[in-house]
Amino acid sequence: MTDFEITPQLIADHGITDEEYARILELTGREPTYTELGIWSAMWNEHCSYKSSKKWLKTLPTTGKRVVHGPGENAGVVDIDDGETIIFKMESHNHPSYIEPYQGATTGVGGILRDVFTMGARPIAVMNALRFGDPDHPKTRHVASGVVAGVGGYGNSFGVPTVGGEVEFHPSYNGNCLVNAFAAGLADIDKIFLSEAKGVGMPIVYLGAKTGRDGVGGATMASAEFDDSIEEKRPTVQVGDPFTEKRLLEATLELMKTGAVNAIQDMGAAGLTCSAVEMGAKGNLGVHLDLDLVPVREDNMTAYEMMLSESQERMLMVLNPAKQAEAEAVFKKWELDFAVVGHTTDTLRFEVFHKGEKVADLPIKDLGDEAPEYDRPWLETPASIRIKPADIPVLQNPVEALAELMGSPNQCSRRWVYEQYDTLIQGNTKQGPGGDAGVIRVLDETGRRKHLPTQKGLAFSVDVTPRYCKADPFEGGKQAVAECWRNISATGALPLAATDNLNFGNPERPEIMGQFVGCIKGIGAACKALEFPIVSGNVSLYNETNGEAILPTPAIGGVGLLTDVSLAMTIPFKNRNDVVLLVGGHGNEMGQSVYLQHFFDREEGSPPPVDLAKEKSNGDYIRSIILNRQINACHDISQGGLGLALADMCVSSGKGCVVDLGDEDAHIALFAEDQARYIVTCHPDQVQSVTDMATTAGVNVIPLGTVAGDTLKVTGVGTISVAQLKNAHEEWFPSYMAG
Amino acid sequence: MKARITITLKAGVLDPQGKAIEGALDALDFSGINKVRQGKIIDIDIDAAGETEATSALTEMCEKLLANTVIENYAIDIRD
Amino acid sequence: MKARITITLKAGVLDPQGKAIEGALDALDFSGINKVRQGKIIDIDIDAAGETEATSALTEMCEKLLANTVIENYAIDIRD
Amino acid sequence: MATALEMVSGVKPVMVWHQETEIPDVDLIAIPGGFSYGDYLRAGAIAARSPVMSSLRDKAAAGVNILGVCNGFQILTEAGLLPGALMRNAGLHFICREVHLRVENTNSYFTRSWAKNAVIRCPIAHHDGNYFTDPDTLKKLEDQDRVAFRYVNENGNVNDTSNPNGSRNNIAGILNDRGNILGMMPHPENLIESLHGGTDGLGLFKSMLENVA
Ligand SMILES: Nc1ncnc2c1ncn2[C@@H]1O[C@H](COP(=O)(O)OP(=O)(O)O)[C@@H](O)[C@H]1O
Ligand SMILES: [Mg+2]
Repeated sequence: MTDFEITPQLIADHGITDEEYARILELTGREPTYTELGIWSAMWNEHCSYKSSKKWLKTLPTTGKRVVHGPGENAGVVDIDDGETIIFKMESHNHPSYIEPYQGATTGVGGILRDVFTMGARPIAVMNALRFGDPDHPKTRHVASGVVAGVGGYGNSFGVPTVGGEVEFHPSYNGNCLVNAFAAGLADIDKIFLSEAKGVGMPIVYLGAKTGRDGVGGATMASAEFDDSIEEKRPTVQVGDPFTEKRLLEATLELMKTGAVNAIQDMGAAGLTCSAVEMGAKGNLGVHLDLDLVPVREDNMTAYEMMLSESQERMLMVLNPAKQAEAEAVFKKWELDFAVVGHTTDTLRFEVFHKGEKVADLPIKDLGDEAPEYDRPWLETPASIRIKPADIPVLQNPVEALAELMGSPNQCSRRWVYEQYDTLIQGNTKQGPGGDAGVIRVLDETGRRKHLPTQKGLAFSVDVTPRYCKADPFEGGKQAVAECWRNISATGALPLAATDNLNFGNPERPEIMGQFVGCIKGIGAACKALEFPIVSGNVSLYNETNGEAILPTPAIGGVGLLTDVSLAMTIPFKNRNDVVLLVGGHGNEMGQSVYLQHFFDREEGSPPPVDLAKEKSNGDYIRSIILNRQINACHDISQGGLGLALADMCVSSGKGCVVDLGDEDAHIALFAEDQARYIVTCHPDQVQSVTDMATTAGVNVIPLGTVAGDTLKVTGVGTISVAQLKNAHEEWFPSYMAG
Repeated sequence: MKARITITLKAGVLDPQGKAIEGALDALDFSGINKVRQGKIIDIDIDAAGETEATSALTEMCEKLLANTVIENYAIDIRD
Repeated sequence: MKARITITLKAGVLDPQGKAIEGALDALDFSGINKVRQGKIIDIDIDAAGETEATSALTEMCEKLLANTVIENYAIDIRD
Repeated sequence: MATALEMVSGVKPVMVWHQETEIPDVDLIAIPGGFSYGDYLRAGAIAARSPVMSSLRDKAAAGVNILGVCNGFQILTEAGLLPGALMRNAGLHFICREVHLRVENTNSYFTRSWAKNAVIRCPIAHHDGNYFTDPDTLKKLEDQDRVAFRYVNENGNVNDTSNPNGSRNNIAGILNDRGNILGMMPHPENLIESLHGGTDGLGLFKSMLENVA
């Protein structure tokens, strides 16, 4: 093939700066070939190299007594006792989902599932955190419906239950939707597979689907090297194939049992390049690849295209040669490609051959290790001003206002979304979407019940409040972690560890970089205080259109452990006459509240600060009263405050309640978004012991009233029927989507 | 006026459905099959003053709704 | 040899997809649309001695797999 | 499904690979849910032509009991072992939710443990569950008491709002003429223990066990 001249334009099209290119020249020792330029650009782009974020990511707490593998592997690995681990990660597919919502979302889900089963884990739960533009923006409905269908289309067909997620609308996402997918899988602690290659001369094997031109960088198109048929060569959107992924899962897990796997790595962004370089570099080995052996599905693919293709459902493995026949038979059985495409060497070079020509010969360690790391200038976000409760406008009837809020785009039921997801497949769902956290029973690897006296469960939640992060990145970062931790605690599970998906605008703008730095510091502080280390994650930058950045959106996905899944607590009120208690006291933080935003169109003030010590003691208290079987319903208080939390408990149970706010100002007590709070209910006989325990633990518990009737009644303030709340809650989403 | 819109995947876009059909035909012992691609048709009965008007309305429909032009091509065929 | 198989729903079989498209076009303010039906096409590249052989092989494929004759009709069109 | 069968019967079911050509001698063959072949072309279409199907046909003809749930139901109709077809849901979306069913036929191998017209809860999770058949077949199904389950509201009434997917006559499950094959879209195996929040699905397994015992 004829190589292209490396022009400044071509370099710029690859997103490589002048300084970076100077360094590339030095490391290559000559001018790179076109294919090499592609390889450098893939390894050094933001997505693979984390060049803007690395410095700050290093500050996050990533270790703990249950952490088996933290960041750096395909996914984080956390010990859940009995020789078992939970392996999980979250990843974004924002940009592709805006271009082609259905396929962008499917391939996002597919990619994260692969990250998890590459390590030897069988996926047991997925979640998705979605953010769309203003409901009135002309693209929003189309993007939302395509994304939701795509998330479901892949997960349902693959056969993994969706147990939770988030959906939010805000104008800052008009030109940049967010699609963050989370996946978790189970593996025995002694059967975890890593990407570090071991030994010289080991065969490198290509597994899975064939390679096409999917997602080959925009740079190829811009460099206009098209000859005969532009249509043929055009970079294309990646299309997900869940059926192939399902076979890839089964084949991979079966393969791992044969002892054939020396190292394994899924092909994600910049597929073959990243996976081959990573396996070699980690093992201090060189890699020799022969592209003529790569299974392709299109004619005349160039080396450049093969190295950069992002075709889905593919893996790369270093093989234990003694097991080749056995390994190959497994892949044949599942009707997948299995091709030896190279081997490891002792040269520490990344050598790629195509049609008898050497198309790349690069220092393999430098591709990763020497990637630029920037200390980008950042501007601290100006401090936001706390709004005093006295300055908050009063609503005539704050109780009736609850119906309006329950029916608003961001607070209404997400049923329209999650009913499109299979939440029950695998038969282990204790609680699907709609609770504080999803809860899954843990079965052993054979899919049969462990004959233990109790069955374990895992709880999953994903959270962030971007408005808070914008107003105060540090407190917002803390809050995202705290809310996730709280949601897990509200089911009775012990939060173990978390993954993050940091979605921000352009890091080259100091104010955006300042948001990033502030959020990371907040996340770090909270993770440390709550003993909730970050074990994996993903950074998505440059989420902006026409200079308009998205709200800073660091989504936190967390996992918690329940030693007895039958104790998992739920939101709905259970029995009439149960006593309703407020844990954590009345609040008065109204800055950035849903109340101000929705009723007065004001996104203002400082967000509620997070007192991490209080968060911890209140959460620990909640967990103990759940595990002691002292309470029978629990819901955390987050956006919308006490009022919305009570309304949720009414709507989910169909039962009303009568509560008394004492001397509090009703609109403040109902809508303040102070953190570290929960509502619980218990039998009247349990009130004494619940409050005694609170006193001992130093937790503020206030009896509010009782479960009663068919209305939500706030004594002396107002009443609204549960039916009205329910109708409002269920109405908005389906009618909006129907157009 | 009756029209048929034919929507096909662009060349190079992965077609898992076509692939699966190919595999199934193969398993059923049909031989000599080189390539299968799946697409869809939409038959629309539309009131229009003439062919030109119909075509222009249908083109707009394809662009706005019926085809996903990121990955699909469409063709319009006025039938009577 | 290239062939296109067109699969359409039998008359009398309800077509939820067609109905939905009709509704969506309506919501986009397209007027004069009387009826929408959706179907699919399968493009097959097949080795065959001649048109007759191709048609007979394709007919068998339709009967055995490609169409569900409880609800669908099919038509075979040899293109070159 | 395998876990459910094992839990209820205490016997571990034998798994059969789709490429195999012989199904062993058993009391019951269950074709579970899940997507087969990604449900490309039509739901269940490709699986219905896999090698194992000819043995399944023989077993069906020999009177062995066959249960198809969700994708299993789709496969059985595609294979012609049950009449009709399962089309895309009327609302076009995948639907995962709990519905109510009325048990219509209570003298089959699969349904005999229930009381006539019992109303039960049961989850559904499918994209193509919209049961269609021509008017003659529909009449025959009704006349011969071969509708096993119907979608109803919680009071047991058949109406449009209790029909989640557009199925003719709110049909959720049907029997073949001989009564040894049941196909149903809902998932009773996902409501058989306290973890699932109910045990209404056990009736199916109890019915089948009565016969094994
Ligand atoms: N995209 C989604 N996928 C699945 N479940 C979702 C999704 N969005 C929201 N949910 C579920 O809807 C419920 C309400 O969501 P949210 O208000 O964000 O919960 P919380 O305030 O407890 O974090 C939760 O149970 C959540 O898991
Ligand atoms: Mg919550």
